[in-house]
Amino acid sequence: MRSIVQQLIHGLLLILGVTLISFLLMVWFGPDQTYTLIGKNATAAQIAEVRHQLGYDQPFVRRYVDYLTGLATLDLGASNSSGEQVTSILKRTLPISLALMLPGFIIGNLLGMALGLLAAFRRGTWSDRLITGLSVTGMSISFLIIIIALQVLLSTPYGLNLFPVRGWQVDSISSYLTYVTVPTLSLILVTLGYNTRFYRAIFVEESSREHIVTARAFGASPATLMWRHVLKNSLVPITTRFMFSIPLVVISGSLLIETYFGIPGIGKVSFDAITSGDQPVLKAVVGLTAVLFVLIQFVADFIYRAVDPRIA
Amino acid sequence: MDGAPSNLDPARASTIYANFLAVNLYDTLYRYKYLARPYELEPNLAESLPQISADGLTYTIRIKKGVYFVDDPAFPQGQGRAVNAQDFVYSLKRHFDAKTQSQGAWLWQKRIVGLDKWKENGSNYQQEVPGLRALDELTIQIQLTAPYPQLIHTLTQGFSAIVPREAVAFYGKELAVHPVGSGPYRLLSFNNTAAVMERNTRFRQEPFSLESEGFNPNLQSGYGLQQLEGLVPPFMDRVEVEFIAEDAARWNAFIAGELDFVKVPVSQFDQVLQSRDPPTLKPSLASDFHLQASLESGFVHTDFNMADPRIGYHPDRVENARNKALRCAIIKAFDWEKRNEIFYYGMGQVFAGIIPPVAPEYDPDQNKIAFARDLDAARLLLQNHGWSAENLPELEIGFTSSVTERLMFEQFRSFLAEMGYPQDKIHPLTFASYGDYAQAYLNREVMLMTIGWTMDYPDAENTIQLFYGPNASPGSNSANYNNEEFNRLYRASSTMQASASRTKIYREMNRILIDDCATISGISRRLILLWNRKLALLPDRSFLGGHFFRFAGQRENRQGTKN
Amino acid sequence: MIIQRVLEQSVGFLRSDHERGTVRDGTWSRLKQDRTGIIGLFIVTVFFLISLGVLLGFLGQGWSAADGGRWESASSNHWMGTNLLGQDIFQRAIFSTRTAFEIGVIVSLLSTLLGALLGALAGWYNGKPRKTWIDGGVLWLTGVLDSIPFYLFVAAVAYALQGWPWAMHVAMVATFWTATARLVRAEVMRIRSREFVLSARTIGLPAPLILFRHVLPNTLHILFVQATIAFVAAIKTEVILSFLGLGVQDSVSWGLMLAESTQEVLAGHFNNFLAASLMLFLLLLGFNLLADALQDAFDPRQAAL
Amino acid sequence: MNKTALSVRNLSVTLQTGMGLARVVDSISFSLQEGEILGLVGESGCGKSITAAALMGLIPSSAGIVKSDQIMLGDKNLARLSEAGMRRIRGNEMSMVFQDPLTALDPVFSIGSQLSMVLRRHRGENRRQARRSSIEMLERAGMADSQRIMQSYPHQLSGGMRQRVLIAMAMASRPRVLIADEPSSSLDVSTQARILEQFGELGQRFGTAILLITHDLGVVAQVCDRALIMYCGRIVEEAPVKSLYSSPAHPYTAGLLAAVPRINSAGVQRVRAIPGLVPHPADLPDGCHFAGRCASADTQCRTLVPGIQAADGRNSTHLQACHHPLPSASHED
Repeated sequence: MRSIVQQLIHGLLLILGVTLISFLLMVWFGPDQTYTLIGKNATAAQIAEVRHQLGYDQPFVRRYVDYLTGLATLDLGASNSSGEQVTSILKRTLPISLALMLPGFIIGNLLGMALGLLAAFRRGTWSDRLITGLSVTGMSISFLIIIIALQVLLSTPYGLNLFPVRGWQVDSISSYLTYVTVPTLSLILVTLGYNTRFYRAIFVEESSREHIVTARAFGASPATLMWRHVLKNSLVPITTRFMFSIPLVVISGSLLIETYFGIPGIGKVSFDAITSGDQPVLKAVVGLTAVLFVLIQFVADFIYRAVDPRIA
Repeated sequence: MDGAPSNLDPARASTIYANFLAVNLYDTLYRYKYLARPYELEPNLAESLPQISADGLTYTIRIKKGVYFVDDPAFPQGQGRAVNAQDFVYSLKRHFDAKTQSQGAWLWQKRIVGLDKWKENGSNYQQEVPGLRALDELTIQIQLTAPYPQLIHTLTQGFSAIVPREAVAFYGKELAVHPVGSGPYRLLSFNNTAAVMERNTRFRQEPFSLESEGFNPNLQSGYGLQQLEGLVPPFMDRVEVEFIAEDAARWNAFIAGELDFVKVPVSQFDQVLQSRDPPTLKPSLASDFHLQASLESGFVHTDFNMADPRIGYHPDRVENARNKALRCAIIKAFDWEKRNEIFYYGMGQVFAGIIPPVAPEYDPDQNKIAFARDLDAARLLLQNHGWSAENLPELEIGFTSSVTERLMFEQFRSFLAEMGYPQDKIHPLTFASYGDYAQAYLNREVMLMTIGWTMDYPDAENTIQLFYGPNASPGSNSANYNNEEFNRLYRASSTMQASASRTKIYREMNRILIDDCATISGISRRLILLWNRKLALLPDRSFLGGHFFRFAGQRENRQGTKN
Repeated sequence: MIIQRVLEQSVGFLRSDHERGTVRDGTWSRLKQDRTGIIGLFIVTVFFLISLGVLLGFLGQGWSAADGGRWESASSNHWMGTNLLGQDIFQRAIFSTRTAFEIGVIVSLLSTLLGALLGALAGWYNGKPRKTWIDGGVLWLTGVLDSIPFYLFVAAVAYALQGWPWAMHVAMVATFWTATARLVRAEVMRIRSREFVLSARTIGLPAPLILFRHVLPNTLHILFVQATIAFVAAIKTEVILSFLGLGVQDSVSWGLMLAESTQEVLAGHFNNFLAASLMLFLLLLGFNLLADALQDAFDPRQAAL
Repeated sequence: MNKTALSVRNLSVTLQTGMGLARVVDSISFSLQEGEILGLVGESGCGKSITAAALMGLIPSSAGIVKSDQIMLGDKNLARLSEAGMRRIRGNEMSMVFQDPLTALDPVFSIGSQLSMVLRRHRGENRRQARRSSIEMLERAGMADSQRIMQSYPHQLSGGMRQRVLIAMAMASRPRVLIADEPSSSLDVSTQARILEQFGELGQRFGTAILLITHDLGVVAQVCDRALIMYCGRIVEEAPVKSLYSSPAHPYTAGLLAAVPRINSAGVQRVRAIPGLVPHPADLPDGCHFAGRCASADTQCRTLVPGIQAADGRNSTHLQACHHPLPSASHED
């Protein structure tokens, strides 16, 4: 009970910090949208007018507090550039980002786990060396390179020319597949190296524990060792990685993929919001990410307790 | 389309992209004829061209009867009601209501009697504006403070499109994504990558007539336009507009057959063109596509910030002269030919000054020396005014950091380097977003700024005002150029109707500006448009704007077109 | 003089300290045995020499001269052809090595130092049983920074520091230090309970002295590895930022070249892309291999697994 | 009752170490009688634990090579057995107790499940049966509230408790042979004593033969019937505990004994440590590996490997491997 209260406080402090820092960066020092909103031949008076409507003339504290209250009451306001309600923007874009990123994210992790398990299991053999070698290679290729290469290879006349170059005109499973394939592949390729490596390290660590030897000494089969003892003991680090990369993948990862492939997801929206200084959108995205993080911490903590008796 | 509108509210339709859609979703009083070149005005929602009083101050316009807004929840029982004169009055007033965040108000500022005053009094729509009244259901009357020959042109733009007050009341800010108009199309869906429009079934029935649209059989046959004669626009049931800013991506989408109409990115010109002059298509494409190469209705120029004593006006007469020499040298060192070759595939049109080729007042036989490169002359100028590698000022060249802008900067730097300007004295002043760039130069903080200007109407007044002293920043005169003679001539010409004598004045102003070396100018980019031969269409990216959508027909029965 | 003796003793403890994970003679020999590690080291050294050559003005000086035609293909005077402006792609790729090292060194150095400092303070003043505000503060800050979407944060910083050429560096340092801090904190907490530290404390040596003379040196192994990792991350991030137009301002970099290439490849001009991505890949590979080797060398137990 | 439970012929283990191949166990042979407790004694690093691992077949082929003429467990020759076959042996006919009870149990499974897992594996019992018999076992191992222990997780038990659990686990399927690798060295003295007693009882009750691996001659004296002295992978002396203590034949054994502090009429004796260090298994000296540290070593010792033989003047089961064995103590008095 006490720990839950502590967590709540901790979570609130976190949200406070995230919002404060990002508010400072993205709003206070962030780009000024006034000049994209004024028309040709604007007069000083009109400029002042726009600034006032954007609330730029308010003092820092006032604006920050408004932000927090807005966040707390889920009243996120409307985009400055399009005038669309931020909530409806999120409703529109978030599903797209999820549909876009989740397949790659999940496949990437599962594949990484599988390879990591294989490598850990065949520790020291050629297959282990091959896998680790490949993962290092993978880690050394820039995201951008992978995207460009895949696009050229899969979506242009210079390559197989199988998929649309960009965009997101999804109205059916088939169209979904055609649009999601290349981004998903890039995402997998980009993360696979890191995942494999990470999971291998964990499995190796766990499978080299004393109690594994004991289990063997009591006749446990390799399968039992891996699936029962190693996997269950690895659950904590695995959940941690899995859970905490969700928000980052959905925002940071989608940001690049979506700007490159021109997909109207949360990532593109928030990047456009940065470049155009569309603060209501920015504030919403960042604020909600922070909240998401806190929630995830709760869930993760819950899972820890479930899988590891030592965490009371 | 090569860019995305952020906003479909006509009052904020400042980009050509927004304008493109606005004029299809909303009605404007006037438009330009589909086919007539040079451009001719044609009544759109208006019944006929306005009656203008002798003193040129009073415009009386009647609008067509029985025009309806599209059905929308904004209206009682969701029934679109008839459009009336009050709607126009209201729509123009909106620009003078701070809440609207209008980007087009400048077109009518201080032009219409009482309108600015109305704003000062708090934009109360109950209040009448003496200069902007609806005489009856269908009659509009506009009173000008001074003759404003360009007024009727402004009434062709998306800015002047007619918005029902119910929609504003109903959607508020969200009007930007829920357009409610009386245009040929209505919106199905809109986001930052695509807009889908369908035929507005209640759009007024006006059969298409080649003759009245100014059809020119010699030049415009072969596009299948004739077969549309007598049919009722809009011919398309459904139009999808995809916003693809990235050139290569847009082109590949087109090649992949995802688009029927595209603006060819410069990087693809050599893949597309058989010959540059006259522009002809590669045979492989010619079988499927039509080509049209036209100049943009605007130009790109790089201004010196005249308010900056390091390069512009200087209180001290000698220094002032030296700065001018420096500017002129830089202009002479600028290799327009190469710029054009590299970035516009040699197909842009370079010209001297600020009257671009598309403007009726353009002087086709102006002397080419004014923009020919002459390094020796440039070096000599520097020498004579005591400029040397040591004492040349640090140059800061502003641009928004995109790949192309950066390359342009590097090229510019190499031009100056060839003149002997030390490379390490030329710095980029990059801005991550256009907003910040604009903010900087509108606050006169940028030494050299490159600006693209899209003309609002076919009248060089629209570009000349860019250097009218009183328009200095934050006005559109971002060079902060200020020349008494120039200003006097501008004032004189501003109230004149188009005429040979006015053209003469325009050209005189152009000469003054060139002599003062206030701007490195300029080039009008060539737009190469490709569209599927299945379409019966003759597109236009300049003044006609999106108005041509309604005339896009198809030669075979094939639903929908993508742009 | 008694103090004197005990002090020697405590330093003696330090010398005789053979806990795993401290820099010691064995490291180098183990490193030498690691073939891939040597390869990595070799690659990195080569690139470093290149960047040195650029810095001293032997190499890649012609990176900005636009003396070729547009998109010339490889030839004797343009080894990797030219870009849109007719600039020599090979020269640009070479010159970019310097840019990469500039960014990599600055970012990895600063972020690692910052991480070490804050991490060490947090770990030292973690002060069981009662926590101190220092530890709490550092933990909070790392938590906060880690929960802001990375690119969003970096982009935001880059914007906030408009046009300032170091914006990118600041942004990266501000985010990269947290990982190091966490590790160092843990390590310091481990070390501070070891007897040589205890003895040093019992004789009342000033905390800072102990921390920086005796404790931090024992975290060097972490710092080395983290530095290499930060280096890799920095270079990779530069690429993305340059693509987004927030990266290198007044120079050329592989990121910028790749950004250029995004528009060219689809038109069938691959030189920019190939040159940049090849160099980038090799350097990153070198560093990753080196990082692994270091990790193993410092941490034989893990390596043995 | 004098049936042989386990007999080992020429068991050798070669491992890949940082300094190259090392023969850490060098063709050792010994046998183990039912109900007997045999001590395997030596300094750390002499190959005791490796021997144990090798017997259990726990040394992965990637780590090292295990060779032997035969390892007879009853009538089965483990040397010829496949991995799958070994799995059926491990924890069943031959099981093992480890040094550190803290890490030897899987932290994320309850004691109960870990115990019954073994039973279900080897005795094919279902959940309920396995659970019941586990409880029995814990009680037999002298643990009062076995119910609670079944549900509790390793980290909730004391070291001694855990070790008892492990022993219970090891005895679960009444093995012929139990290998105990330093079972008590990580425990405090009193627990140690109790654990060792437990071994004694087990030996008696089930006739299980126990191979007790330790570095502590005190422990050996306390519980073992016979002892093997191991040095650098070789067995240097094998004898009944009495005879070994009364008159060690190998100088190394003597050295070990001398290093054990004991109190007798003459009061506290000063401990004499063996000079020098144990050589690294990768570069062992030729001949007798102990020669380097031996006072009476000569050229023969440095060249010729001493064979194991009866130590003269002592009972026939006392064997030793030294060119210059110490005179039997019995002659002197």
